[in-house]
Amino acid sequence: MNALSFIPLLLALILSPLLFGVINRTKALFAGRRGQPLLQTYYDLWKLLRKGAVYSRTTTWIFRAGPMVGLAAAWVAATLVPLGNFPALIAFPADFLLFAGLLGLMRFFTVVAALDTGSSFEGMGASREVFFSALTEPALFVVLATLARQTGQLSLSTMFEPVSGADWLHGGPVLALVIIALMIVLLAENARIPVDDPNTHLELTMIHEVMVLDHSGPDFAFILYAAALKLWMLGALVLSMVLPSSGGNPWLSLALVSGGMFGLAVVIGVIESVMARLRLLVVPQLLIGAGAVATVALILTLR
Amino acid sequence: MTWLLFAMALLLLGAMAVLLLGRPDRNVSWLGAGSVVIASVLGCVPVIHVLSGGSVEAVRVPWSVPFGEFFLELDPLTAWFLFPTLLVSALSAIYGVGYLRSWQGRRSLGPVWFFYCLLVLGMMLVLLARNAVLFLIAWELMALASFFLVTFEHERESVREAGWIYFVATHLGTAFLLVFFLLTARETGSMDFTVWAEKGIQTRGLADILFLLAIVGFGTKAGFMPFHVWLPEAHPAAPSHVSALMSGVMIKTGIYGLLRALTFLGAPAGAGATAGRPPLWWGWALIGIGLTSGVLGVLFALAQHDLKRLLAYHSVENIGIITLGLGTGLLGMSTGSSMLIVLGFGGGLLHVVNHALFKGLLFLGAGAVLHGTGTLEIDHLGGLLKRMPWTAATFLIGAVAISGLPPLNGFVSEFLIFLGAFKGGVSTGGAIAVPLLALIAGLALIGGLAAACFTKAFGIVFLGEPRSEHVSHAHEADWTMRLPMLILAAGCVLIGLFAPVVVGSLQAVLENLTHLQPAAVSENLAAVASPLAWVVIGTVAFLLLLLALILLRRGLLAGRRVETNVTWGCGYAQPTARMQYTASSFAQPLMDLFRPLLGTKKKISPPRGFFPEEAALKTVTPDISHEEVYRPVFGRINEWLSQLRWVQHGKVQLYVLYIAVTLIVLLIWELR
Amino acid sequence: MKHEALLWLLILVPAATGALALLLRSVRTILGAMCAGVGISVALGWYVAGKVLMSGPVSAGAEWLYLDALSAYNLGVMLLIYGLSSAYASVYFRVELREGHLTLKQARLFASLWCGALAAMTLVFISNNLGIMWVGIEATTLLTGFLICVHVTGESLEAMWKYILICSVGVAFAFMGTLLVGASAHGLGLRAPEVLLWTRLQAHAGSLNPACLKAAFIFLLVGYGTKAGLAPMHNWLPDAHSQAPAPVSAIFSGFMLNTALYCVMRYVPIVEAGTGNTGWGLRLLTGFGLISILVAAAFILFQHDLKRLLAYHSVEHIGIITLGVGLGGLGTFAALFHTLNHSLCKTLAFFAAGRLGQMFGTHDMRKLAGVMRVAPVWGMGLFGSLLALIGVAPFALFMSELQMLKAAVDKGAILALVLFLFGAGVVFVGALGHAIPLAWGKAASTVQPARAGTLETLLVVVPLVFLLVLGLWMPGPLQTALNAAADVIRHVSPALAGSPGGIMP
Amino acid sequence: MMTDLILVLVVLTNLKLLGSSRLGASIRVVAAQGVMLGLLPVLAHVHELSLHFAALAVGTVALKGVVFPWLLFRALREAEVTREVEPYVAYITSILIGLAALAASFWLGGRLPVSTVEPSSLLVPSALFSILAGLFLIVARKRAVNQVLGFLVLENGIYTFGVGIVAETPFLVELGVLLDAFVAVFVMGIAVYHINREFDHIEVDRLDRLKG
Repeated sequence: MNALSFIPLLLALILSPLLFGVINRTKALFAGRRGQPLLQTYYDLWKLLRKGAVYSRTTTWIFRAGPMVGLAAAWVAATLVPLGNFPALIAFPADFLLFAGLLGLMRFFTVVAALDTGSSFEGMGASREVFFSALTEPALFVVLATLARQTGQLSLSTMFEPVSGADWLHGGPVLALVIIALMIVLLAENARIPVDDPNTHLELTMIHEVMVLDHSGPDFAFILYAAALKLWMLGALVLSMVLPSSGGNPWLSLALVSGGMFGLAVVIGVIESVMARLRLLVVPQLLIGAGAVATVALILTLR
Repeated sequence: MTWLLFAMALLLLGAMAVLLLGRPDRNVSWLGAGSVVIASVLGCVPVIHVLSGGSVEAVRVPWSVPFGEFFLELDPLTAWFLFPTLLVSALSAIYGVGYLRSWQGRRSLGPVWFFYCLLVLGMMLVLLARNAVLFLIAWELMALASFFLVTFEHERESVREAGWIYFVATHLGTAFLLVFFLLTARETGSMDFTVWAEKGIQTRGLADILFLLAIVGFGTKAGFMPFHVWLPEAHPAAPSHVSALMSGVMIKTGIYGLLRALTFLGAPAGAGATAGRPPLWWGWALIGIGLTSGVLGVLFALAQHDLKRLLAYHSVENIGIITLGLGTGLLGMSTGSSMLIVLGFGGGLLHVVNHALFKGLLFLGAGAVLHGTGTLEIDHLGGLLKRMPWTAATFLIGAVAISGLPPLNGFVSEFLIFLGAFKGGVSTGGAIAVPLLALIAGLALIGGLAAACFTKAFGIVFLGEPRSEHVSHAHEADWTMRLPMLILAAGCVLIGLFAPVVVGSLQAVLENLTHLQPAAVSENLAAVASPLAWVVIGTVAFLLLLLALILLRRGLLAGRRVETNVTWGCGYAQPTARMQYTASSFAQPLMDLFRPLLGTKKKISPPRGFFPEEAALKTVTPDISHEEVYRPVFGRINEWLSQLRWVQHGKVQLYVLYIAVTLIVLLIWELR
Repeated sequence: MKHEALLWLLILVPAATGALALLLRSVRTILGAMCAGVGISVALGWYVAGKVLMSGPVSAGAEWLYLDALSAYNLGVMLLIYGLSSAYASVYFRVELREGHLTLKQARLFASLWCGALAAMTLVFISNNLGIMWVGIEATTLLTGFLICVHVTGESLEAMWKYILICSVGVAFAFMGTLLVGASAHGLGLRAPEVLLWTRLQAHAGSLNPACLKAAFIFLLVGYGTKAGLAPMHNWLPDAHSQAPAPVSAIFSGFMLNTALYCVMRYVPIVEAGTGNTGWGLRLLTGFGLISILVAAAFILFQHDLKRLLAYHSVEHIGIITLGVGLGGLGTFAALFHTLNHSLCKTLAFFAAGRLGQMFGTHDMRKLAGVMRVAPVWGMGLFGSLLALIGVAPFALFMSELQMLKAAVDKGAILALVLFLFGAGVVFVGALGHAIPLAWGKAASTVQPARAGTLETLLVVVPLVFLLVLGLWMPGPLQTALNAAADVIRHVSPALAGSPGGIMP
Repeated sequence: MMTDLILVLVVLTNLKLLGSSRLGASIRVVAAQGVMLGLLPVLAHVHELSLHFAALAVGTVALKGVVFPWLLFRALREAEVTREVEPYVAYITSILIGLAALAASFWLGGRLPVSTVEPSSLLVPSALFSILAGLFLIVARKRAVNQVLGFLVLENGIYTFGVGIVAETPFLVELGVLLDAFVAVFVMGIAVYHINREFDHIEVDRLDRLKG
């Protein structure tokens, strides 16, 4: 591995919080507001890290462990994710299993931490979280299987290489479907509209936000940062497929990816501005739909 | 081998001793447990020797029973299953000492330890036997002993019912095995497993029939859907250390039997030559069974309100996962792809061990909860972590492991199966790819649901506020019960951390099972060991980062104001325990989604009036195959046979008439 | 030679004891004398049987008495059962006496009939003349008829009436069959006294008249089958068993049925040879065996009376034995082995049922529950024997049934295999459903537990251990004995006889 | 010649039994049948009349002709019944069935290649017919006495058969038969007596407490 292979990791670690800023800006613009500064997330993190913490008497060490496990897992996962032309720091056959596993671990501990508070709201959020993730998990794996079949590769870095026009020519529909499915997975996993609304603070409607209600101070900072990383990672996967290949020129590709990521953030922002959050009962249909789309893609690869 | 013989002799002696000694109970417990532990230690010596590439050991003693021969053999396959058996047996035995203490005085503990020793002995014999008659005897001994253990608390109606269902199921399964063995014996003209393995079954049609017989016969013991009905009944009924033993290792004898059977059906021998290759549909069948058992198993687990019932259904799920591995391996056999064979069988075999570890751990944990609180109703528990920290910690490890999450052992075995499925699914054509891709999607779903189920189990039982009085007087288990849980938890972690090494240890058993060239096996194992090495690196990195974060957090919070308060409840000053989310409400969304599959019955009495006095919601999820398959079938047979009642309705004239008619009909028929 | 004397003694001793019992004045002495007499004949019988099994057949009284491996084996088992049952009878009736249910008259009646029945059954086994053999069966029927109603009640009378009537009809058929066998030998130039000697017929079996022989065998099968309790001629059996006192039920199931079945076995080689070894007779046996198994299974499912349940188990197991003989080859061996196992097991079961019945005052399994707690020893006896009866390993019955299945598979009799397994499965489900509550259910509070004495404990433990040992290890002598006996039925020439080649793989 | 005559008479008596409702009459008919059968061997073996046959004849006549009727009449007196009330099968039907059975017996007799001492084509069929008739009486009648009679007729049939092929059946066995028949009837008589005392009726169809 050379110096370049650290780029995706570094970008992820440094730039991921910026995504929230961009998204919020976009939404603000749509709403005709000035909106919060782009770097708001960084300010928040900094502020939270300097604060003390309040804990519920009900909670135990699980509650405190949750955020840290989540962040650690996110960090390790970040080393597996390629970015555009940059392969990931670590790449090995079926590394996506570890990737998915780490995200799962993150979720597991977020959920138990939420249950640790004994609050009905957080229980509700936890319940929904596991519900939706149980549905996104197969979708994600079918997507992976499709790509693996399409590219004959078994590592994120090689499966999600930028696609050339040729690929679009001979596998266009497959790629399109995969991207759609993956996009839905991304929105669901990161609790964005149309699955979840990170802005409202009406607990009953929320999933991710409500699970972390009781966290405060550094713990909450960890959570926030981990969430940003997760968004970045899945984003990076989607992006890597849509980006055109940049004949090996590092600077060009650097520009491409950083531009691309924020483009993606803008897209998300747009989606959130133009769409409303789906009713909870409809969400499963959306997620199963994602799985179905992915399956169609898979079947296309089978013929 | 001598070690093993010693071990078995010791078990027999121990059994007799506890039976004769009878009282005082305390010593009986120690005597029984002691003999099991020592026997296991003795037994482990040759097992490890064989697994580490030592030569296969055998002992043949003539046995004065028609067609019987006391023929034991310790080959790697046997050793692979024997290891977890011995380990879990010993640990459960230690646990049992503490667990059974509450019955001291109320009940003579002699019998329970007697049958415990016999059960362990039976399992050892089943794994070692190479003579059909000996195998069957051991198989039945195992069933009988476990039956008496399941019915330990026979004062309770439900326990008696469970015992009945269990014994009936296992015995009917044995009926299929009898036919399987006898047909094979007829074909090969011998009762000797080694001969069977050499000759194999050449006629295809017969092999297919035998395959099906083996699936039903061994599948009943292993708990394939829909032959699993006895599991959710028997495991909750049995004392927890017995549940751990049964669920952890006894049901694996079914898997072992299936593998052994495959070696007779000329399947593994044909991995190289096209001649003895199994037909594709065998692999399809196993993967189908695996998916059904896995998905339905975890769904029903999610629907349960009783902790041990939930765990029992998870055994069905994990047996499903193991079967997926075997199915992948069989597909490999059919296509002669050593990669699929190694990864499939390897993953399945490894999951056998892993499941033994974490399911044993979880059942022991459940036992500790029952022991401490006196209930297993998940919705009556909560906040136990504060009162039972050790149990909670180990249970958490078990929960993460069974959800197949890194860095623990569950992830490793599923990694193998997934990898095999991906490699196969990527490279090959439809006939192979389709089942493998289905496997991928299914296993992913299973994983997600399992995580959901165990966040529920752990979260509701151990976290939050106590939901009932039961918890208030809860107490942590004593060391005899804690130690085994700790050891098992350590096992889960270690296998996770030393995954590549562990995978390497599959070499011997895979060669023995699949008759592949050692080279073929080792290179495929190497091909999976290297990614696992990366996984381990990632794991280590994860742990280091975690440590760093812990230090960071401590540093940050040092000297700052860290206050404690009640959980923020949107304005409720005092959130009562009643307001918490319950297991049922936690699982409700998934349950609603899968209602068609589960057939959950709801009984709702909604709140009425302005000041509702009371409201209630009750959901029960009866086992689908029990309700839809067995009950109707048994009922049908029953009423069909009761048509015969009139035959014996008291009139002597009629009886004489039967005789006369029989005579005349026969005469006319035979002399016509 | 002295075997002659012994053979005569075998009949005389019990007969004499029976007569003696009528003269004695106290119940205890009567029971004592009875046990003593039975004990002596057991000793004698085992000695002779042992001799025969070691060193070939013996005969006496101008060949009218004859003991070969088959009869010796059956005689041995019968005496074993009789010995156990007599010991048990003394226990059982002492209790009756204590509770004042037993008068001197009844005791005398019982003891004399009991010994008389023994004499009659012995006659069946040691007589070479098929006619005399038949006389023995008939005598058994009539003597045991009264044993059913030692206590005269409506039910016991009804049972006795049905038993006498049905069995007399059956036995009459058996005689018809015997005559036909004689007729089939017409023209062989056998002198009148010889014509019914089994050994003679056996020697000339090849040249008997087939059609006549077939008719004869049908009559014999239906006739003796009635006595043996083969469905559909079994209907007297549950009534008689449920009404007779426990010791009597024990010998009914324990060996009277097998005695009748033995008579059928006697004819099998002759009929097979006479009908040109086409397996004609064996097919009939297989059919009756399967029907009995299935019918018994049906009735076991919905049975409430413990002793009736056991009776239907007898029907099932007699069916299994018949099936084994019908399968031939290894099946014959297994059938004879099963005879021993079943007799032991069923005797124990009836012992337990009897004592528990005395404690609970009923045989209704809806009231008879939790025996393991009320009376651990007898409870264990009952539960253990029930488990053994439904074929749970490692009891011996599992072994013999396993061998029988192997015989069926090797013979390719798949239909028989399937039906057998189905029947056995139904029996298992049904009987286990009865056995579990019986053992552990909630016992009525009115029942007073009774401590079991040493003798009673022995009566439970010995048979159980026996069954267990036989299930895990078959002694060499037993195996040779079984082979020798089986060879008589399989009609293997003396050269081969007794060689283990018959069954070992 | 004489044999045939007797056999025909036996057949007729059987039919009479099927048709009669009076128990007393039935008993007498059976007695008569017994006497005839007692004479049968003598007549069958006129040429080589031996002590054996004489004894057999005497014994038979004594038992079947005297003792059994006496026992049965005693039982009747005990039970104070004189007639069979509404049997399962009406008398006319019984006779028709009897005729059918007769035909069947002839068919079967033809099938059975039994060579009788005195070649009488009637012997085997009439024997079989007696057996069937006896069975029919047991099955179709309600009074215990009638069933004893049925059993006797059945025994008579077998006896007839035995006599027919007497050359092959040793003397001892025949005595055994007689003895058994005697004891059987004796036992049944006692049973009837007991039953009557216990239930004050001897209607067998009401003995159906034990079932299932």
